[in-house]
Amino acid sequence: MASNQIMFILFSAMIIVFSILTVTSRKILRAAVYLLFVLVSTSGLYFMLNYQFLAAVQLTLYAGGIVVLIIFSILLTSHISQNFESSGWKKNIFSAIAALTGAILAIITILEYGFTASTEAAQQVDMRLIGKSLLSVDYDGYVLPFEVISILLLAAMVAAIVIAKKGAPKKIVLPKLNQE
Amino acid sequence: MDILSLFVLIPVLTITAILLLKDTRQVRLVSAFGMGLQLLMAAVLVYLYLSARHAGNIDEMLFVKDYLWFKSLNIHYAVGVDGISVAMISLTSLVVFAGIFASWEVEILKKEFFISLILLATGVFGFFISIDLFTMFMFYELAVIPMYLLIGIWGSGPKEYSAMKLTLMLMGGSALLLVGLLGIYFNSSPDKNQLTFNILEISKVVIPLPAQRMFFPLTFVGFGVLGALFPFHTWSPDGHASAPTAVSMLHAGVLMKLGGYGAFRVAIFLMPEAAHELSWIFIILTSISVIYGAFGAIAQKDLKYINAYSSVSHCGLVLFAVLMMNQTAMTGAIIQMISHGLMTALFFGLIGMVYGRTHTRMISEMGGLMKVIPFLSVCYVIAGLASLGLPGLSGFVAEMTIFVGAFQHPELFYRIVTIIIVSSIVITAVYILRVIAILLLGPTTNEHFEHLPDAKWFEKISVITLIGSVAAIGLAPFWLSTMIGTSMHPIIERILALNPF
Amino acid sequence: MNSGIPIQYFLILATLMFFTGVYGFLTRRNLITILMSVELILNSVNINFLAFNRYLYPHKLEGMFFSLFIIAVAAAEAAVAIAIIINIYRRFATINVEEVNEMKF
Amino acid sequence: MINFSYTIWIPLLPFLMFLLLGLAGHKLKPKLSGLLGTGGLGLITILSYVTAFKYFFTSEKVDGAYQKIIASNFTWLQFTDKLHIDIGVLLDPISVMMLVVITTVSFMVHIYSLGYMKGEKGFERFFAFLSLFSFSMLGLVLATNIFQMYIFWELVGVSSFLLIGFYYQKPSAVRASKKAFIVTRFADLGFLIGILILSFNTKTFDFITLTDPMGTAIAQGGGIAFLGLSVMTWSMIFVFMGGVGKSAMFPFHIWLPDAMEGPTPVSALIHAATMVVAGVYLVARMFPIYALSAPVALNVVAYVGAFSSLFAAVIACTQTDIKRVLAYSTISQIGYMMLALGVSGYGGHEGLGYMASMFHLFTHAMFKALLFLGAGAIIHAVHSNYMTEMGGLRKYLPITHITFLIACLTIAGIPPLSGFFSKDEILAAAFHSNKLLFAVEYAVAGLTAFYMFRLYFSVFWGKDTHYSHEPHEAPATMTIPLIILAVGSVVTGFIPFNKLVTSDGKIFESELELMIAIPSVLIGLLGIGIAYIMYRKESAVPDKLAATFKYSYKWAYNKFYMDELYLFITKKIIFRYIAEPVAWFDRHVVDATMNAIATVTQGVSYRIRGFQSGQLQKYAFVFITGAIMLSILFIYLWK
Repeated sequence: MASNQIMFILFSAMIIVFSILTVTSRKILRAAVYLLFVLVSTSGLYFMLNYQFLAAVQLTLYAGGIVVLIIFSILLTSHISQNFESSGWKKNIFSAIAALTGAILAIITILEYGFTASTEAAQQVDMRLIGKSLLSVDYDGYVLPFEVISILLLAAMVAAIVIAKKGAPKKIVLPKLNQE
Repeated sequence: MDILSLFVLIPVLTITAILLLKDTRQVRLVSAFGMGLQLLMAAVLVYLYLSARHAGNIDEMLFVKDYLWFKSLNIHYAVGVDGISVAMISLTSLVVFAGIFASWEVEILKKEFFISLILLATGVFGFFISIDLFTMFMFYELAVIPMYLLIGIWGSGPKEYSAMKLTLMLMGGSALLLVGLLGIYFNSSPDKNQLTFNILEISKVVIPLPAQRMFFPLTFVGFGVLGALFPFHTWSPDGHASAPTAVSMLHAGVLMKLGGYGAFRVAIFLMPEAAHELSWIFIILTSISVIYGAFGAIAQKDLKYINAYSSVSHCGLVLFAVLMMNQTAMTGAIIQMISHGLMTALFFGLIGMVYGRTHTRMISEMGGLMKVIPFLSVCYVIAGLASLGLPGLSGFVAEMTIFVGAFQHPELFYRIVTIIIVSSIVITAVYILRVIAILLLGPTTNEHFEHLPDAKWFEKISVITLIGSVAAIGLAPFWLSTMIGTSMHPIIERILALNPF
Repeated sequence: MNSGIPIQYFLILATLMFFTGVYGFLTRRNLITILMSVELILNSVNINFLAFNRYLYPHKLEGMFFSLFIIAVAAAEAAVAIAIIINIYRRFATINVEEVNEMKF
Repeated sequence: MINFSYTIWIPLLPFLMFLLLGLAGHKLKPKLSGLLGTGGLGLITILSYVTAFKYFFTSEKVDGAYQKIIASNFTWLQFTDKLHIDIGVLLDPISVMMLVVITTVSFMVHIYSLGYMKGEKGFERFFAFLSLFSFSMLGLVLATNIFQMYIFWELVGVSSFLLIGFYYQKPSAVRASKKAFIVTRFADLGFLIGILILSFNTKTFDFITLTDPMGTAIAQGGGIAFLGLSVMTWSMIFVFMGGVGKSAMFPFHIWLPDAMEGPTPVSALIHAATMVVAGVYLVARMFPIYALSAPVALNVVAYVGAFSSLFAAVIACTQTDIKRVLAYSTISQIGYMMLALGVSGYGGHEGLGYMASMFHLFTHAMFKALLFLGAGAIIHAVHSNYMTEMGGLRKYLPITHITFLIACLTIAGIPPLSGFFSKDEILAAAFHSNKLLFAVEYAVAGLTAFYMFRLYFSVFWGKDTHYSHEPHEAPATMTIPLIILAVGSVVTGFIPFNKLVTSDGKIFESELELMIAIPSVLIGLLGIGIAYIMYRKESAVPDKLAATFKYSYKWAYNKFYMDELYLFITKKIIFRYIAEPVAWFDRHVVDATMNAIATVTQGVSYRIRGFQSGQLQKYAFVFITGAIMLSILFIYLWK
């Protein structure tokens, strides 16, 4: 068994175990930490796939940024020690069945499909190439999505401020449906 | 710019002008001006049409203009008129013109009222000039929708209920109609060429009989709902009773004619075989409409209800005549549409004016109005006499053309039904005279009515326009009958050529 | 680095992660944990993209860039979602999704 | 060939007068509008006389027969190639005769009305309506085709409606006008159906083509049978139905007595002399078809006429309203005319009945108009319609008295007054054809003399009644027409109708048949005698008789309850059991079905709105399950 296979098994095991823990843990802060583990393990997978830049982004943005954001919001909205009341067993079982069915279906499909690995030479992904592609207007260029995403981020920032801005929430009067 | 598109353009420009106005008092003047221009255009159109015909132009449709609109579905904005559409356009411009004056004293939301009213008129004009099924349908919908607002906002009585009912039933009809029209479209080219919505092109091909059997009833009933075909007529009494005066006038006078015209121009013209095969069903339904509507009118107590049922009866006659599928009866159907349009607009206009004075429409609460408001009463009597088919007024011409035409049908069944239909003239006389006797004649029952003012100038304009037209058709029917008849001729030829019965 | 590991392994891993996220989305009541489930789902999709890119089209970069943009969108989404969650918390004093149900008939 | 094209002005002039008076009448002085109307009518009276003179004495005859002349004609409305309504003027003996009758009586009535209606509100309206009526009636008689006749038939109906309801604030007048219109309208329905059947089979409306004895219409029409009778018979029966309605024959007679609510000159013009004989004119117009192609229909005409004349005469004996007596007498006399047509044959001496009928129409117009105008003068003086409130008026109204007496003698058939001649011809025609009908008419002649002199004696003789104010003779505008008409009643009997108006246009010989004439005069005298005994002086005889024949008197007095029967049919059956159920059905079945569809839709949507629970996770669950299901469906099941 090659070392990379061992690493893959390790990362996979971490991802699966911590994912399950994330969605089942009764303590919310723990769930957030489990999520962090999942994200870090994922970035490990990216390294394995030779996408170092993306792995770095994953670590900084996801693990560093989003998880911290989530933890902040948890602190703002709940007590750390607060246990979740467990949701109804019916709901859990049906959701589990749905998820399992979906998973089995997808796995069967994956296994049935014959993937033929490409024989082309792999392109070396270095920072220069990424930078050029992002700012290129050629066939392989991504300047339009790049710009769009920048506007999106700006909009998200503005929106986040506006939505979360303090101010007396307006009482919304719902129109009563006319029964007759 | 072609002359026909002006008929859509002028109302649209009028609406724009109204929108730009600041002073709401000028709204009605602008509307009256716009619709007066429209009336003038109608006169010009009649003149141009007749002179073109006189010059020997024997095309089926004149002034045809065709602009491609949606290429992928081959939808065109295509307009063209023959004598029938010219007649209907003249009717519409007369009624709209009279309607503007009848609603001279709308109190609330003047601007919006006139905009909706003219929008409705736009739809009607567009419908009559279109020769593309899709454009036709679009204008049809455009005419139906403003009705909801007009009744729902400016109406009286249970107006929300009536507006909702009317709109829903007409929309239901539209749904059937849309299926029918699409059915025609997808069968418009049996040899798999380009499909088309153009009526003239479709009329040149024979739609396969199974498709006709399926889509003829849909199309006919779809238009029939608007033409108050039994049993889809119940929107009519409630809708008319709640609608404001001008809207009743336009609705009964013009909008209901869309049903008859569409049934004739689309259902029968494009699918004559199925029409011939299935006509007996609809003949029975329309004869029920005629007799039943008349009897229904006898028992009513509200003036508008009486007139609404009378409209059911008269519009039933239109559909009945259309189904007879011979030249005389179909010509009669068109004359009946015009005659009934003018007459019923006159009726509703007068009812509105009486209601504006007495504040009741219950005939039992009124009496002896002849002495108090002689002008309106005399006009009401004239309208009544026109409605019961007095010679010299338009109703007689229309009814007789229908009766004589229908009775020429070679099959005995149709002739017997015609005799049953003819008996409606007596029932009509009964309910018309009942109203006149109770409402206008006899002693004045209520002392509050002793000092009612008679018609004002704008009311007189409205009423005289309509009475003048009714009398003109009644006294000299030959030009109208000839104009319609010559246009009817190629249509009948085609129906008979496809369908030798 | 990835020799000897068939593509199916990555895909199955991503599938399992995806449906774990789905399960979480369906069962957790706390809006923040729901958000976390969504992050799981997004991550699994990223893994898919990268695996496909690496194994099937190694000479191209589409998968990578797609992932990159997904991460950026996820960041934006998280920011807005958290803002909404905080707002909901102020409005309803809870972030239990079952109690936030005014958008009904 | 003489040019008759000016005759189009005969109907047109009153029409213009109607438009003038109708539109601008309220701006003119009442007197001026009255004079305008009268003057216009005077003009066309002259025109008519000229036309009559030219037609009968100077127009050329072909084969010894008067020709039918189309003086003018234009197409008014085209139906098909062959069927079209024309408006035109057809001159033949009967239409020219009717011209004379109508214009004479109408002119007299116009003059009379100048006095009678003086000071009434709506004076100009009255003259406008009179002009409208004259126009319609003239158009009717001059019609060149059956559809033109139908048009004017409707128009006279409506002018009659307008004139009966002239006092529109009087409920009884309103009711009467409504009744008249609806009853005749119902009969017109039959007329229209008859026209439709006729035109379907003959493909023409034109009178000349239709009534040509050698023509195709008559030849082919008898062939096709339906329910045992030929199509032509059916159509003629239907057409006759129109005549029954307009001429107030049984069973459509009920509107005529009520129509007396109108002003008296109107009753004289429309409901005695002209409009009500339109039915007779119609049958006469279509006579060749009746006689040659539809003898069954002609029999129907005869029996309806005979029954109506008897029926009405019996009722007339019991009525107390003088105008109603005259109305029933009109029905009875028109019955005579119908009967005469019914027993007539076509051509030569066979056509005696036809000639007699037209003769009687002519004389009847004179004396009945006279009677009504006389009655008008009486009512004008006494302000009452009831003969129980009158008596001894001969002292106050000398001119009216004399002229009324002449009219009564005329209608009773006393020689040498005109009624004697015409009635005698009718009796002779009936005698040669059908003895039963002859016997009926014989009895009716006696009854007529009786009820007319009952009226005469109780009004002018009888008890001396005290009047609240002294009755006075009418003004000259009213008495002059009386005198002219009285002269007419005397002299018209000597007009040789057998040389002028005959069924086939040719002259035939007829002479007074003494065997029939003498008994008819005797029975007339008998009737007068009985009336003299009973009503000359106040006497108890009538009451005793009434008491003896209590039930039959009561039935006759109540007009055999025909009105009640009709009321029952219209109010109860049509209104209560058809119209109201239809209205109910419409609201509660048809409309309710539509509303039910709406209600069901609404109910269903209330039921299913629970799906929209607001539970985010439920939506997500449904979405994911759905997506998985669809995947399974498309991957494994939908191959």
